[in-house]
Amino acid sequence: MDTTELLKVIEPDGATPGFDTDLSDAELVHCYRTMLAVRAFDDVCMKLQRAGRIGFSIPNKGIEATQVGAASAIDKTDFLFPSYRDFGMALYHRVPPVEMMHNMFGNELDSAHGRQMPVHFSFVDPIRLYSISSPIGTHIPHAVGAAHAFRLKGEDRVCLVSFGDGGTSSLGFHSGLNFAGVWKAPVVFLCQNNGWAISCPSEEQTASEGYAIKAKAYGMPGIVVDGNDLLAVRQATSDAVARARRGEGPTLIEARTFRMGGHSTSDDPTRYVPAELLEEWGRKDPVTRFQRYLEKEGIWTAKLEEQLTAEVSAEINAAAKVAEGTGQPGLETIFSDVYADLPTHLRKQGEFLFDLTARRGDAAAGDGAFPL
Amino acid sequence: MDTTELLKVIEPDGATPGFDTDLSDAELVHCYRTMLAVRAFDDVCMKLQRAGRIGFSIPNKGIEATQVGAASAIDKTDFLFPSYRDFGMALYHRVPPVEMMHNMFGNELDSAHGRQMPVHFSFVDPIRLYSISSPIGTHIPHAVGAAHAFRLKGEDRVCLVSFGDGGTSSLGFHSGLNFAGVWKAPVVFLCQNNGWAISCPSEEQTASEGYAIKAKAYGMPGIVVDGNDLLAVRQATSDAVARARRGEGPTLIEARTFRMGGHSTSDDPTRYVPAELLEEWGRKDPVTRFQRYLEKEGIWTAKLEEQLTAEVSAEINAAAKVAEGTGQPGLETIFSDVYADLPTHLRKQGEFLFDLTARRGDAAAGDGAFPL
Amino acid sequence: MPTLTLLQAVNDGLKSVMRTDPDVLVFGEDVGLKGGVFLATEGLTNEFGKERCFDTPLSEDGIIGTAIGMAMNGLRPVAEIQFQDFIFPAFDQIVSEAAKLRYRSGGQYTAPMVIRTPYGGGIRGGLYHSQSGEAYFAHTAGLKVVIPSTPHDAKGLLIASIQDPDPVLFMEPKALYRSVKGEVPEDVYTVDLSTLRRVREGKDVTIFCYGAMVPVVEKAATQAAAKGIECTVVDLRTLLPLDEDGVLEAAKSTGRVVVVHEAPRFCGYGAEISALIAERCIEYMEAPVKRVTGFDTPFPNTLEHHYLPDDRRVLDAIEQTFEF
Amino acid sequence: MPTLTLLQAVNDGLKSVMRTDPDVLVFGEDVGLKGGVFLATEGLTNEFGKERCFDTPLSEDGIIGTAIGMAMNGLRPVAEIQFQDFIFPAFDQIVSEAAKLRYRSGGQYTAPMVIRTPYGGGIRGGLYHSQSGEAYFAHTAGLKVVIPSTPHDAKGLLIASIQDPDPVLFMEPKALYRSVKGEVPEDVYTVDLSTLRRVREGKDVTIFCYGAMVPVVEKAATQAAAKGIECTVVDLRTLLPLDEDGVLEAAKSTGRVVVVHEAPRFCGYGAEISALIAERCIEYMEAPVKRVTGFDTPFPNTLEHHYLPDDRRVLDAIEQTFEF
Ligand SMILES: Cc1ncc(C[n+]2csc(CCOP(=O)(O)OP(=O)(O)O)c2C)c(N)n1
Ligand SMILES: Cc1ncc(C[n+]2csc(CCOP(=O)(O)OP(=O)(O)O)c2C)c(N)n1
Ligand SMILES: [Mg+2]
Ligand SMILES: [Mg+2]
Repeated sequence: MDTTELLKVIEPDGATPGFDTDLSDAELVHCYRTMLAVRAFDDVCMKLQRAGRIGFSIPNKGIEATQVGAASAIDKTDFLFPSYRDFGMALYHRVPPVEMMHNMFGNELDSAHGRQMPVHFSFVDPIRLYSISSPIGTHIPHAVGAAHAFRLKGEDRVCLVSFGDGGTSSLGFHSGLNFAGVWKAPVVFLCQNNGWAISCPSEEQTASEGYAIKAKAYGMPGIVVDGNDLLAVRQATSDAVARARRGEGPTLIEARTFRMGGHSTSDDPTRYVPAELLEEWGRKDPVTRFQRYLEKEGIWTAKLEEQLTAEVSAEINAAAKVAEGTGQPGLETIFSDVYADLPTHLRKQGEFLFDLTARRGDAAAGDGAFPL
Repeated sequence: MDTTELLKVIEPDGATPGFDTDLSDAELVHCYRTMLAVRAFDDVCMKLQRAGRIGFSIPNKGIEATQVGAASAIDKTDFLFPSYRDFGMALYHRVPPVEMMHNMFGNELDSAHGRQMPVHFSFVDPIRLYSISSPIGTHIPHAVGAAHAFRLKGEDRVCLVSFGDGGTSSLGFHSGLNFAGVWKAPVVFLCQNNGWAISCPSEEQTASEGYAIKAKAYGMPGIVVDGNDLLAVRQATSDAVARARRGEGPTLIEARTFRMGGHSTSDDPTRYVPAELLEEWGRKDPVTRFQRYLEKEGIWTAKLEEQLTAEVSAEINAAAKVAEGTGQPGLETIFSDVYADLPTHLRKQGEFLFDLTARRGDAAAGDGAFPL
Repeated sequence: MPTLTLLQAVNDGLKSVMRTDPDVLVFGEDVGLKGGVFLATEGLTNEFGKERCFDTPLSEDGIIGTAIGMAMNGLRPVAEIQFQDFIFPAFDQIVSEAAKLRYRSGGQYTAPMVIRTPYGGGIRGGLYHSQSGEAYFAHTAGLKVVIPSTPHDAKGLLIASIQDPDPVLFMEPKALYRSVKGEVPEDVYTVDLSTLRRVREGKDVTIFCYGAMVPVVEKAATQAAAKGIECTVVDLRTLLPLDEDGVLEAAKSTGRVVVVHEAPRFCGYGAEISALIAERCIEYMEAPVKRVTGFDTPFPNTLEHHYLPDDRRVLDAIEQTFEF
Repeated sequence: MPTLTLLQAVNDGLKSVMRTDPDVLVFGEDVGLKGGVFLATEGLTNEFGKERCFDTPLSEDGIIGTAIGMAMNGLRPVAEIQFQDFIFPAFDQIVSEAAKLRYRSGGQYTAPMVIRTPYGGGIRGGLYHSQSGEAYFAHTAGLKVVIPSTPHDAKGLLIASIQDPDPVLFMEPKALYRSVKGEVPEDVYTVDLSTLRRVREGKDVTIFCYGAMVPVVEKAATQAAAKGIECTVVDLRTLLPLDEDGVLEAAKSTGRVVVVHEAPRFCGYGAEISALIAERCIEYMEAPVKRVTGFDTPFPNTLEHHYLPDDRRVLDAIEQTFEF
């Protein structure tokens, strides 16, 4: 399969003529529930940010089907390299929302000890979800190296790495895909073409006809898929994952979707996103589309909707409450994890800071002794 | 024109069925003479290097038709961004060999004042030939920026930028071609696929089917041309230049050729180049091929050959002699041209060095006063 | 004279010079319609059109690489790097190319261009929206490095940088973008590069600082004055080429020196100031040359207020230096 | 014990560790069949196969980026950058990624890897085959920076670097590749990182240096001894994290210090040594802390012998420091 024709499974009305899913009803519901959870997580974060209780968030609205469809195609033993706009990948693989919320608040239970901005998650359990970095595209060669390591070590695992349309202009895209092609590394590249890199539209990002075609520069198949169609994204990703597992090398998937919010909570998209486009894509909402499909399949009911919505909303609100109530990281976290062992100069700097805050009577200083 | 089929004009026997050149006889002879000059320049440099009289050179053997064919397609008012393996581009545009030799010896008449290694030329006259940099690919976005400047300033000029197969993996290739595509910049990208990046063969450089196809990633035409066929390279480059002048944007040309020597005078290619390949490509020698063509056209005669060979050999040997006899750059050239004006700290450092060498009785010190 | 924030002064500087010099153009990620993520380029596309202020693809390497090509062809590009943290993909283009072009071509090709970029902490940006990378660039011969700390200097130094024949890295202290205000002349004017600004005169301790640390140091100096310690405060404002004589003179005048920056200490810019003093006027020193800096760690998020030097830390250093 | 050149010691170090640890692998441009442009990796592909020593496409960004991915998955990559001058396309991967991964993930992901690269002048390499970029990296928290100057240290430090849990930049002084020889144990051994080597003891002047400058300094110290000036010579050998206490102790023991490196002076690594002294033991200093370094210019070609510090320049500084 190597096509520039858009892969699509679910019709606007929810029909899937000629398509048979391999997902059980329970799995389909989990997909749907995850999309609802993304939306709920998004909403809660927006509100927290507007209220000044967290510093920043990244809206995921409109991209849920891409995130969940792709994540559903990989196993727990595989390795996920998401972008910052990929709440659904973590939630699909059952990362507890409270763990994500700890990061949003940068508190002492945050796996990164509050060192990173919100939405820069890092997990090893229940799935290896790679520590998200702000610089665009740098994680792409990491995924390739990890995949190559799997091959060299004879492990049957693959990497799924996700990035935006803007990410294709990055250096990591070029070197990552090129190396993956030469090494036939078991990695799947997911380009989430959501129409924008902050305010830069696709036609100012590149002159190529879409993004999948860039695969040709690296000798790998390029697939275009309807990013608002969960089953299509899952299908394309599953095929690519299978290909990778068979040792046939990498695939580039372009999921065409649309960012229905601002780039981040700091962004005002009305300055540059034409209202018509928003309207057009609003009619293609990925959650509604999947809901219609589930309804057609006899799975969705109003009651199920009510139940799932209540569940995710309760879970995520509770998560936010717990995370907000959790203390700040200790001062020593400024100095730990720079190296495996604490070098002398950092020990001295830490002692200095502990001493200073103790003299100031700052509560964060702990008991006055630098604990590292 | 956008093809992955190899563009070829001159048959092995010199015939050019159905092709009519726009070059006059004198111009054809100039092309041929330039190829002979490249070979002579190469030979002289090899001998100088082996004798320890210069430090380094880069063999050009096998690539002459690509260099000269491409250079012949641009005007003196255009802007050349060559690689270090492009002697023929300078020679075609009548850069005096002695100017090039000044660089090979790094003497005081070298336009770069002996600051660069040999083969890192820089000229503004008789053509703008951009200062060659060692880091691979960095000059590609420079050419794009220059071309964009031409467009913004309404100047009818184009840039021709040349790089190797290895150069396509560089960051500058990715960003340069991507920006050029979006800006429709009047620039022609010439990838000289000579089979090797030092010891790395093409199949370990990229998994793509050749290099021209990489153009698709940037929304521009990609052309493959027989790099040992001067007329074919000229044709492809002329077409691309015409396209650029018409405002239709950039083109990527892949010239397929073969490096018939080592990467440089420091390299021993027998470690990695299969002998069969060398033999095979030896039979496709670009100079012989063009000579047969000229013969078929009734231009080449044994006498012409003798005359041209004698001319270029005399000229280049004389150039080497003059350059070798020219003095070393003055000490002040260590400090000048870092900035337009000499800052205080560099003035002090210069004075220190002048004082030191004067105390040592070092001749290079000049009259003892730091002249900047 | 209008009173502007530092951010408005940058915007005004760009507009003023673009009005008088048609060769000046501005580009980078989101600098067009959006006006830049901090709005430093707001209104430029509207006033000067898409040919003179435009967005680029997401590649810092491409932004700087193409700027070099434009600069050598008669344009005066002002390239924006959205956050200084994202300048590193362009490190090769800056350090290997822009900085060395004049030298390696014997002056045949040059790159008169400005790279504008917001730097520093104070916005809860964590590892990658807070860094101060000046030391990486100040070690690079051929480059100029400029950091303003007042609206007046921001505009004057920016225009001087744009008119300079060499490549200039112009780092804007984002923490001061909206927090400092000052009078800014409306016309085109320049503040000479490689000159210091003596912010405050005092006989006891000399403090060297720049950018976002200047107001912090000023605050500490005021507190010190209340305790009877009179500080000379020097805003370096051009880090490379540095006015070394001015630095030595200011150091000698008190014999006691504190150097302040928010970047990590080890091999930071402050080390050069200390080294200059240790090399050229150590015999005047009556106390150790102290550095007050960020810690030698990546930049944290939640605890950034502990990471960043504040007036208390500076005051501590002043007192220790004074009492030594 | 065999006598090896520094280059052979590097080669031997790689082979020894690859024989005992199957997770170690070597890659980079031309490291395979060709054995590297300096032959540091000669014979590795033959002995260990193409899966453990292989060539890569021409992208330093890709080399370091993929090495990080391998390192976090149980391998111990040793990536070669052909010349340190060509490391800058990978600057972002090194500074933003390898150095910060442990910190930003709270230790969940780490990058135990080595970047080997030849650095420095002395081969008539001009601007781009001669640079000494240690200061760019020593300012980067999370990274270790190691530079050997003897065959014994080259092997021992290289193996220690490969076994280290953090990313190490291992810079090899190419000028010494074939010019220094010494006894090198055949087995696997390590030289601890963050330890100094005291090359020579003397009561008058302390000289700090590393890499290719060590033999130059030794020569100058011998000449100084002939003039009655006894020098302590310290080979720093791990630049980050530095053994600061060892530096201070050696500085205090003579009260007179010269710092030598071939990189440009301004914001060079020597500035940190001077600054440490100015901050932590200035009261012991009886003379200015002198720096003998490359000039603040790009690296020239024909005149490189004037650019590079030589024994004469070091001796001058020793004498001036002694006589101050
Ligand atoms: C190297 C780098 N340059 C600039 C930025 C600032 N920035 C953050 S997100 C972004 C746009 C990314 O667009 P895209 O890749 O399409 O992802 P999306 O946000 O649309 O999901 C930019 C320019 C960055 N993070 N890293
Ligand atoms: C960024 C960078 N990395 C590595 C090198 C070392 N190097 C010099 S030439 C070369 C191979 C270039 O191959 P190619 O682009 O095919 O050009 P060719 O020499 O074949 O003409 C390499 C790796 C370099 N100059 N720059
Ligand atoms: Mg996008
Ligand atoms: Mg090649």
